[in-house]
Amino acid sequence: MSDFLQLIISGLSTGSIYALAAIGFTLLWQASQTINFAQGEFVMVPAFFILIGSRVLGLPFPIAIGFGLAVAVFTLGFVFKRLVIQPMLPHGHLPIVMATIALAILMRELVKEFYSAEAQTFPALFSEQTFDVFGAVISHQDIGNLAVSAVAIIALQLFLGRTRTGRSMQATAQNPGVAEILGVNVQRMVLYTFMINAALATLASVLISPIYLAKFSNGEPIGLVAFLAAIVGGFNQVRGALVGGLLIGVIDNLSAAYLSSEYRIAGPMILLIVIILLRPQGLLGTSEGRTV
Amino acid sequence: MKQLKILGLVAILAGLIIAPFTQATYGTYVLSSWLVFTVAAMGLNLTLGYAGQISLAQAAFMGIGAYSTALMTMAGLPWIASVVVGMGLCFVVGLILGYPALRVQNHFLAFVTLAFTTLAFLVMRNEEWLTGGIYGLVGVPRPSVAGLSLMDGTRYYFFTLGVFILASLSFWWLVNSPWGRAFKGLRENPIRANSLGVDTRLVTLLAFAIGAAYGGLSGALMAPLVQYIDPMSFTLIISLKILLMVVVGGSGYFFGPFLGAGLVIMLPEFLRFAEAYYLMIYAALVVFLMVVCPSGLLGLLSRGIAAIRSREPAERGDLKEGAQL
Amino acid sequence: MTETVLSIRNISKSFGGIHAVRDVSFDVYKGEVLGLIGPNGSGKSTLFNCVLGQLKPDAGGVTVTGQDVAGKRACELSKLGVGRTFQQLSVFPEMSVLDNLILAGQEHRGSMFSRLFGPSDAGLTEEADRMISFFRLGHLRDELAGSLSYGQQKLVDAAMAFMANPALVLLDEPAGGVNLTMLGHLKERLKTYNREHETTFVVIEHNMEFVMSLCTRIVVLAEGAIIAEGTPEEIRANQTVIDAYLGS
Amino acid sequence: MFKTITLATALATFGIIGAASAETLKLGNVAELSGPGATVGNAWTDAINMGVDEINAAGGVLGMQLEIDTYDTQTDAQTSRALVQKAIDDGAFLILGTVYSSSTIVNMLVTMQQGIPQIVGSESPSITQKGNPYVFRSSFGAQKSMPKIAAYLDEGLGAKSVAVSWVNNEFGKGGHDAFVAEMEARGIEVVADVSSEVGQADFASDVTQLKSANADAIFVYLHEEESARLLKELRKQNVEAPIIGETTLLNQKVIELSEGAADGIMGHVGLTVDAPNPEIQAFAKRFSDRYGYKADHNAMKGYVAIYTAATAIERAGELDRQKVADTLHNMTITVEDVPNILLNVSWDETGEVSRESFLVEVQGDETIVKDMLPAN
Repeated sequence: MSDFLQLIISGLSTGSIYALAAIGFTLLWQASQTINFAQGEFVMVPAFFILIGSRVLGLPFPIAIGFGLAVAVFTLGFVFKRLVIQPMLPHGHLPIVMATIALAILMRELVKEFYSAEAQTFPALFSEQTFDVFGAVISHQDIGNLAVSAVAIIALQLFLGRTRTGRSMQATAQNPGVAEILGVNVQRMVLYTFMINAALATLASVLISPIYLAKFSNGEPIGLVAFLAAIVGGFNQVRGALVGGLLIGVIDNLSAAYLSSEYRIAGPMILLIVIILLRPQGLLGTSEGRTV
Repeated sequence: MKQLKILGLVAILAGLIIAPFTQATYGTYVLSSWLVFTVAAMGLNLTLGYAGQISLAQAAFMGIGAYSTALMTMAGLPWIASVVVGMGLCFVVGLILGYPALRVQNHFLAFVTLAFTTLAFLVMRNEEWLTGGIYGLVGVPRPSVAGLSLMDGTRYYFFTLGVFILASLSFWWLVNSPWGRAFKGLRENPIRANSLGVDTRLVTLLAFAIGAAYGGLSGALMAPLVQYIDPMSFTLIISLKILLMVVVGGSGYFFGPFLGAGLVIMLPEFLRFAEAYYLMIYAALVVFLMVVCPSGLLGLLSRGIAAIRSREPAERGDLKEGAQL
Repeated sequence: MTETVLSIRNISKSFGGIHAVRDVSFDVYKGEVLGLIGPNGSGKSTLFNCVLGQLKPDAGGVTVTGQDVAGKRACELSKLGVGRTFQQLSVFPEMSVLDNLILAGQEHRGSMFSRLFGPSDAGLTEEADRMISFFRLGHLRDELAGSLSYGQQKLVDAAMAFMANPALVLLDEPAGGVNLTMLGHLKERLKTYNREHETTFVVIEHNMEFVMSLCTRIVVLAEGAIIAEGTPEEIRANQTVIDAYLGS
Repeated sequence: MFKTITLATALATFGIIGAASAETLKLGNVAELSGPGATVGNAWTDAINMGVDEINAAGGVLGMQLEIDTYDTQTDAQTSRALVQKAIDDGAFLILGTVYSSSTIVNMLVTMQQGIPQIVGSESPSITQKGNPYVFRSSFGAQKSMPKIAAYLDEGLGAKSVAVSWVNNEFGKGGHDAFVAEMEARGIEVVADVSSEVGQADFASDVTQLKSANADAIFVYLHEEESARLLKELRKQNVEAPIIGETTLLNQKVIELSEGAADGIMGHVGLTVDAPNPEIQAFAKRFSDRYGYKADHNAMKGYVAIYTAATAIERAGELDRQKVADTLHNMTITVEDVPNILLNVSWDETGEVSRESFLVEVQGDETIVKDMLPAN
């Protein structure tokens, strides 16, 4: 029983970080029909921006985080949207898929060549102290991860639902043509979405790197899980990605423990196939607002 | 124009026949692996380029073909029998994998096929009794033709070239037959195609199954080439590599995969001077290509040709009439 | 003019509580050009989709040349001799006009396998060329369909519907978005085709001018039921129709 | 047309394949310079380059200067196969590498068919069990180290049960199978057998399983970063059982990355820069002076590999590959003869290595050598 609880709690803690990556992923899809195959690398890279800030530039850690966030929002948000995605938008999905795959390789290689090929330790925001709950060990980090993710997601929901800019962004996602007529600057809203994605990725990076260590090759598994979470939860719902992330975190743990550690990833993969075939809009998603 | 094309083809063929004699063993090996990957990319070009169904499962089909060949030829059965079984198996699995495509499209389909590739990898790695597990199968024999052993690299190259030419000719036949037109119809406008009597359900499944069979053939050629197969050769990365070949070359163009596979396999050679940076340069080139020309290199070429043609000051009365309509 | 091509019998269809079509029956005879008109929301599209087998009526049935269309997929319907055009542009943009037309006919030639091993054009080039010159598209034969103007693409769309020599062609707002010169050309070609081949047409259209001058008979729907039926002249003079359109 | 040009360029490129000049002896180093194995392959390569410079400074081999060509496998087995062929085409007399077992097992077919001696850094048992007369290790295979660990578990700890965490690839599977066989032989029960993926980040579930097995000891056979992640999670979930490992677990990198979680782990290492031997200490210093980072066992493997190659060619006395391979079989190199071989070492007829090894324990950030185990 305590094992089961332990698996659930650990799964929720990492799942909440997956959710952050998955949410950015769904936001990009909604705003510009971009499937970002480099999403995992978007989570991997900010940790190195922060490390550059703290180790190379000698900034105190909290300021280094701010520095990393700014660099990430500029490069992974602004530059990525303007120079890479925008020119390809009129040409459908495939070129974007290929370009983001190549971009993922490029980012990995850049980090490896210009920072380090080796894993790096990364300071934790929360203490690694633990306490017991019914035999399961919970660390402050677990709680912190869940709390930070929850706050970020709630803030995002409020921003999208309660502010003028947020509503304009939603209008853009649902129907860019109509939004344009209503006087929304569609391109700017799409740009904001890309920047929010970069910010969420940075947050995920800060939370995940103390546990996973910062390494150039970390993007691949994280990206894969983000896709899974987004699809399972529903591509057009922020809430969906949250539920998807938590669910994948837990199912991954359970399938490793109770199915077979050799077939571990099969659990989430089979779930993915079943969801796509039976409920392609995802568990919480509604039928696609925009059909292509 | 047509003579020029035929002349070009003859020149390429002559080049391919002479090539191994100018090469050290390594060069011949690289050329052979280009041929093998082109066959796989050709198959994906049918599924994706002609029929418009994205698939990230091509490496898994190569795996099915390669394991069939390895297991059967190591048990003493002839290569040709293993090809029939391998391709047949891929065809059937391709039909099954095509079913999701009847329900979902685009990225959903990409993820279903991605999941399939991952599951196939897990089976290849974990089912040691059948596949040799992570160690794979070592010592896959190369076939003999008419009593002539193909253990020598150059001989096997010619064998591969022969199979490759047969595969290309069948592919040419297929995409230029009414079936090819039906595949394109499915890609361009499935609803319209259906209303014109094209059984889009069947055509979708066939596009997957035939593409998969080409993947199987490619695997059947690869196992004896490398003489060793292991699950790591059939992972998602390899699927993405094949996808890259198709898209970079020009998806939906007959020669797209030929060019794309050539680039993906040979470019690291050309960029060797860049040493540790070559993968970086390579990735940057792909991003750049996709940004400036999403239809791939052949798309760029045909756009160039069209631009030159339209500059010809031909007297085209039809343009006036066209403008009027 | 007695052979029944399309027979609609007591069709009813409702969505939730709304009766989109109630108890509609009429026949369409060989060689007729029947116009199906009505204000927005009158049930035209629902009826149209029932004929195409895309919606299953709650009651009643549709037969084409005596065969039930219920549950038939679009490609099977095509084999029964039903051709159609689409409201929105519906060509194969990255294929030449010629290939568009050959594709429109090839599935009606031989079996799947005989086509694979038969000639590349399924023996349809001549016929496609005839169709191309019939619609005066000769100069565009080898152009990509997607590069044509809107009106030209509408012509290709119509030409495709005829390639399989259908007994019945359903035209879904053929005039929508087409400029005046082109509209005249389209109407004239459709009339000529109808005369030469005795092909039966059912036309859904908003453009009254177009419908009145093309059709030989008109059925008017309002709120899911037939409110009038007759020649264009009779309909033009019918007070109920005028009221329905103006709204009462 | 474009294709023809591409092809012509390709042909031209391959055409320029030079032969080694008379005064130099060309060796090929095929290693993991990029991809997941980059850390490992770079340490291996750096040490080889250092060794080559030292050997050349001392007059070379048979009076010839060594020239080393390095090829990057991208940690991909098929690429490594092609590159071993390329190295041979380029005129390499002997091949060094690869380190990853999954690559070695593929590319050693090429050297076998063409009779080229190859010295590898891989530890998967299967490599020397395939009857390949041209493949030689520079550190021993898992089947050689596992008996030493088993003896320690049995006699040193008195363990009756053990839980195993291993990485499910060529490297981990080989070690796992050899370990489990030893456990069976000694009657120690394997109560939890948990595999993980290369690059796996989340070890919560693995640790929960290891913990709930309540074994007398936990044996870890993972790559460096995964080891660090596992150790952190083991500490987090308050696992008390002794943690035992083989070479990689006791790597300096693991100690550094696990930020204190490695304290108290024990294990067996074939090669360690922390060994008190003066030769090893001298090597470690030269290496860190030159490259600015601390050498690990992969660097030591590379260093031993290049000195093995040089010594074998010197002893064969002529540039005859068959003769070099024959010399290497049943050869012994002592530290008295070649100080930079670091430890006395001998090869058997399969190319397997025998050498003394160490029992170490991590205390704080230090690796302490507790015992020297004789060669087996």
